[in-house]
Amino acid sequence: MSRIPEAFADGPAFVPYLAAGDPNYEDSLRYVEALEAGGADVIELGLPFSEPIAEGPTIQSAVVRSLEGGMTPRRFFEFVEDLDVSVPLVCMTYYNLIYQFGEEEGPRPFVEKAAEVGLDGFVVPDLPAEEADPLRDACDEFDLDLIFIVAPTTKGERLQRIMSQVSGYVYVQARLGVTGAQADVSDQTTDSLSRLSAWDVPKAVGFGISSGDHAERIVAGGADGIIVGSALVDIVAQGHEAGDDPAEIARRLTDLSEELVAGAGRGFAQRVPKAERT
Amino acid sequence: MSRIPEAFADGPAFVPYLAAGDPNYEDSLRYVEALEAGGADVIELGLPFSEPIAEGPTIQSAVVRSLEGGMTPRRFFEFVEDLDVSVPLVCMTYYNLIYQFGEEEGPRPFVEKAAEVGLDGFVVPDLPAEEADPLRDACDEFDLDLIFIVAPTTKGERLQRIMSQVSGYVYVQARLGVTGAQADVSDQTTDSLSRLSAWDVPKAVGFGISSGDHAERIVAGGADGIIVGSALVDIVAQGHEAGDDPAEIARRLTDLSEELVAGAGRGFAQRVPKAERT
Amino acid sequence: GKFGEYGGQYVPEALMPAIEELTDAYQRYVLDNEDGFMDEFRQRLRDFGGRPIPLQRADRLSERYDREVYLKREDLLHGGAHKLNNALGQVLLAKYMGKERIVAETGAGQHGTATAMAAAHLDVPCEIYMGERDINRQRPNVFRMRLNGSEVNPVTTGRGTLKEAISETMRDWATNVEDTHYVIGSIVGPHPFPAMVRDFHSVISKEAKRQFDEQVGTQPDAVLACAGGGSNTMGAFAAFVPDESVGLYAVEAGGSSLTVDEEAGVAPNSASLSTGTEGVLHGARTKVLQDRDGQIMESHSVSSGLDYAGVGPELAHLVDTGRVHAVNVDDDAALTEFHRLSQLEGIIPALETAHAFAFLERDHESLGETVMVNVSGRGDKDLEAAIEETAKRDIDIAPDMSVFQGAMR
Amino acid sequence: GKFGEYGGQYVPEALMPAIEELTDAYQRYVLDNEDGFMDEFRQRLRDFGGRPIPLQRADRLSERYDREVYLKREDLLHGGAHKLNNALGQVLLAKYMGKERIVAETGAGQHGTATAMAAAHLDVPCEIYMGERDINRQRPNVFRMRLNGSEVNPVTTGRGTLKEAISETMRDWATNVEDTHYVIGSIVGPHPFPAMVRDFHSVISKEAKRQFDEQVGTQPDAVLACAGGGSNTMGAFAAFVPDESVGLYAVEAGGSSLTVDEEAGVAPNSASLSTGTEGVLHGARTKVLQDRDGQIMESHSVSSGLDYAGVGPELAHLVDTGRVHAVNVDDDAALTEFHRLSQLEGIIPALETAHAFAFLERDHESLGETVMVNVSGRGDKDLEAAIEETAKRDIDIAPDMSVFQGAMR
Repeated sequence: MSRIPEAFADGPAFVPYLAAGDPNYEDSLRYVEALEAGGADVIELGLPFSEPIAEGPTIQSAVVRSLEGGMTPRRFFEFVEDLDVSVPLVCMTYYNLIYQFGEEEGPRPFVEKAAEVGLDGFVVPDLPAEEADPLRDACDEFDLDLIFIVAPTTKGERLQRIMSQVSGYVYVQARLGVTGAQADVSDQTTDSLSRLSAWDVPKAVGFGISSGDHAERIVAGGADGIIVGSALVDIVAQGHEAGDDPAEIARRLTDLSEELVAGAGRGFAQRVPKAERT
Repeated sequence: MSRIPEAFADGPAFVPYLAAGDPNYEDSLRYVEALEAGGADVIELGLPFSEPIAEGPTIQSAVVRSLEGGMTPRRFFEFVEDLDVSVPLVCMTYYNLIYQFGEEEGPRPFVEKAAEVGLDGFVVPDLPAEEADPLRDACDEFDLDLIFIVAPTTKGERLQRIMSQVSGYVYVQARLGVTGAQADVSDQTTDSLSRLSAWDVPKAVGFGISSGDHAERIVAGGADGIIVGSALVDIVAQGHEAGDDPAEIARRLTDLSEELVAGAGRGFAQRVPKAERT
Repeated sequence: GKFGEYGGQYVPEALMPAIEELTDAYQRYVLDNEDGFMDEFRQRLRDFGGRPIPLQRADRLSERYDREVYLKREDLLHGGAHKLNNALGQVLLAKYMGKERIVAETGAGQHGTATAMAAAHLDVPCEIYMGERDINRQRPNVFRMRLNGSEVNPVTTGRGTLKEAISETMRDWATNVEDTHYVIGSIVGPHPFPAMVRDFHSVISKEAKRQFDEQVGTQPDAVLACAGGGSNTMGAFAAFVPDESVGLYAVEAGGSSLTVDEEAGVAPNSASLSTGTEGVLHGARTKVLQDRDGQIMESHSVSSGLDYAGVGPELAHLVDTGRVHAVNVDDDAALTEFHRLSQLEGIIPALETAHAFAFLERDHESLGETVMVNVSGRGDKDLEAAIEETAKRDIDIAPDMSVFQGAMR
Repeated sequence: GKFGEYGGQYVPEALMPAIEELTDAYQRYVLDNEDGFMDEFRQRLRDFGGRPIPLQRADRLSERYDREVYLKREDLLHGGAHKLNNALGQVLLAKYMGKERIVAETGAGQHGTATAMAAAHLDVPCEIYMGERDINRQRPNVFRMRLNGSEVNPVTTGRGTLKEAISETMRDWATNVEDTHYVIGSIVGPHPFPAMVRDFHSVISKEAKRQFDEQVGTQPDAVLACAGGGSNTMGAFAAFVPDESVGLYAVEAGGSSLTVDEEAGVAPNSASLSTGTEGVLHGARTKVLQDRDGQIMESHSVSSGLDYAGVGPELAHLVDTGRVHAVNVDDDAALTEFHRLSQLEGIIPALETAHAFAFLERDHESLGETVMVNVSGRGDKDLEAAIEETAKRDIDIAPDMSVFQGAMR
């Protein structure tokens, strides 16, 4: 069993995302480490794919920067090994990179290597449950989690099918569309969380969370964790664009992380009384 | 009866052409008069039409210059009245200008006015014998000649039809195509003259005659006259383009006319013995 | 060879034997189907041209005008306009006549491209005369002619447009008349051209009549077609002429104004049927735009295919007898309907064709229950011109073109 | 939803319900003709699109290659390419499904213009995603989409071409999935798209089979079609697949070379079937041009319509099973045949289509007595590109373009 479940055991989990190698290998290591400093419970590390069909403009740009910086699957695994963090790490990437890795056909070589470098699980946005069996099997073999995304449109039989395959946590997509920071929290989130209440796997909500207030409301609404990507990637992009000192950029990442953790804590506090009322 | 037949009575006739009003009204008067000075027996005066479909580039350009100088059918008649020449004058123009003139429908008003200003006949390149009855009738009424063009392709019945309508002289088109100076004399000319030998109306050959030598060969071949347009128009165009003194241009016109007349005379001299041999 | 007072053969004597030869060939091959000429023509129109061409109910126009609007889709003919009907017929006829060379004039390039296609298809050398100004305005069509292997000869006389190109082609024909056929591009010129070109295009109305029978069950109350020289017009009308219950509307280019500038020799329109007077132009007596002396005026239209100072003699006659209604719409109205048809029906019409729709927009209430509009050509050739002309005007329904980076070319 | 190992549905979870809904609609409307969907589709293809499209004997090519060469003239379909078969089918299906909005991607603009026409015709709001670079390279097609009332959304990510436009359209669909249908432009993407798009295009080969029966009396020995994504290819093959005696040739763009530059991530060709490897792209497992890590490479072809790093999964499967021959020709060969077809047959083909003719030129001796080439589109859209690319090369049969005053644009 992976280390992910325990990351959700103790209050709401903060799950930040950064693209590995954005904007370059060295700085990116520092930025990922800054997330742990800010209170990350799990970190999603993006392995960039040339056709990121599920991403909005912010993460697309991060992917381009990382690829231009020479990121490859093999470099990615070195990156994971070079990272000085202790929280569980989830690899977020697209299926073709998993599928092509290694000599053997299928996802097994990639998963094996991931386990070897200490990764804890995967999120694969273009791999629906229907096509996931080979990856699920490999994850089971190497004891890694396979996280699935549940969209606002995921209901009924589909939801059952996904929830029967998920492990680690379920990625609750807060609204329709692609990744990207948003000002508001969607009603769709509440609906999704209530549909998912029958399963006891942790529910982490992502897509559009950009501030402590957002985090607070989402956790207050029942989320077991918050996933934050674009808002953090924006800090990297803007700092990089402005030519800021990487140490300063890392500090901003830590600051936003702390704000989000604090917000999530406030939200959790609002929820406890409800639980006590039952 | 018009004055044209007598112009052919006394040896080969020289029939030069200029576009009236090219490049302007005043100079054009002088140029036409220079043709008579050079020995013209009949002068063809072009009344410019906007769509001169039978003309080559040289005469097209003359037409454009004349139109731009303000030439109109009414101005043309004034031009004829202003001319100080005594040889017969033939108006060469397209049928639409003849047809549109005056209040009354049809060609009669134009012919009446032409007779009034002293013109002697017409050549209308876009009016075949089949469509010529109204103009033929008007010419008969006012005692003007209607000259027809006979092409190298005009044979048999068509030739009969044309020759039954022609008066003044027949314009023998030396080769297929449009007007324009040419270096060679076509074999088609000889063929045409021999087809026409059955009729005793004067045969004037035109299209492509540009030198005394041409004129000589054509008259030697049996022509009763030579029609020269483009070679003379070229003198006007080049002189005008170069900004030469109009008096000098007029002199060149007279010179070329004299060369052509002399050539025609030489040709005629070669022909007389033949006649005596019969 | 006459339509009432109109028509005839006003050409240089050198051309008369060729015209007599053509008249004879027209009688034998076209009218009498000698050697199966018409059978081969029809088969090639089918396989190469794409006939039959649909008669389409225009659902959204029918709703807009509260009557049944049908489109005769000549824009779907190979080359993108009705022009191929005639070009293919004449090039094939030239082969039957043993001619070894084709010449043609073109204005906007539509007839030139159709002739070049037909000449390539039938393996006959072809030269196209085109005004130099038109050459540089209509690059895509020049490309197409050259790609099809035709020579394109620039005409530099005059304003360098269609009128001059016709004159120049006649000159070539007069020079090379023995081995050359002149593929004239409309129902103009000396007899037998107006009748022959009409016959080649009459497939439009013959097909439409049959399609109305089969698809609709009734014949149209009105047929609308734009009219420049008038070849698509007579093609769309021909089979309906005997049926007096079908109203025939020849929609001319009103340009920017119906008034003329005699001094400058310019008519800012191409409405020869509506405003022209009897005259002789390019071999035929017909209605022409001319000044009081008989000089031909420069015509104008936003649509270069309608931009001609004359019109087919048969149309002039049918207008005089009252069988055909000569109407006109101006540049602005035509541009507006260019946009409307594109948006409502997903068919970008030629600017020529848009004139017919502008008349429909204006006068539909008087046109009866069922209206056919001849979609004489597609608008791909007009994209740049239409966008440019639209930008000069305030046309409400026109789309914004700011999607491009930077300025328009 | 699989073709052997290929196909599947590799899409974001948010799209899965829409894809399930579409799969259901495909079954009911397309396969079972519920509510007469297919009847209406066929009628609109006839009246609006111009079907049936001719099967034409190419006389001069037949002589050149000493065998019977037939052309399936999809270039005559409304819009100038086969693309309307699919666009009209999908937009109509979207209406039957109650969708209120259409999105589509386009590369060179052919699918975008077809979708825009269909959307105008059927009165459905439409937005087209197009790479910014393509927008500025393919102005006429952008004009056409805008004229038909579609929005054109520039895609600025990546190289700004088709691959990025597809990704961006998927993002829009993922955002607006409840009221929006994504009209994908080829036999690519997640199931049911590859099967559905094939079915809409299969009218090409169904018609051709019937026409061979009626006009020729035999079926072809070989069918040639160019292959980018592969929609015209599968359309031309579909009805012939069961008949093993008909050789099927998918002619890919060999570009400038079949070798790849892994370092730069560039394949100077678009020959996914010939040189690609199994991978997952744009929702399906298929053959793709990718580097050893699985990153998709930039493809290349002189013909922008073939310039795609993937190919339809069904074609990948049929090539693996040996039923379809994957062949390819390079840019130079395609350009040469672009000129030859224009000159010999009077048909200016799309540069895509010219690839099929280049294979015919090269390998005709092995193709049997009777060959059909699918003329997938006309070349009007390619004039500027073809002239420009020709000028860079030494192509003997290309015409001289010096007729224009001054320099080429």
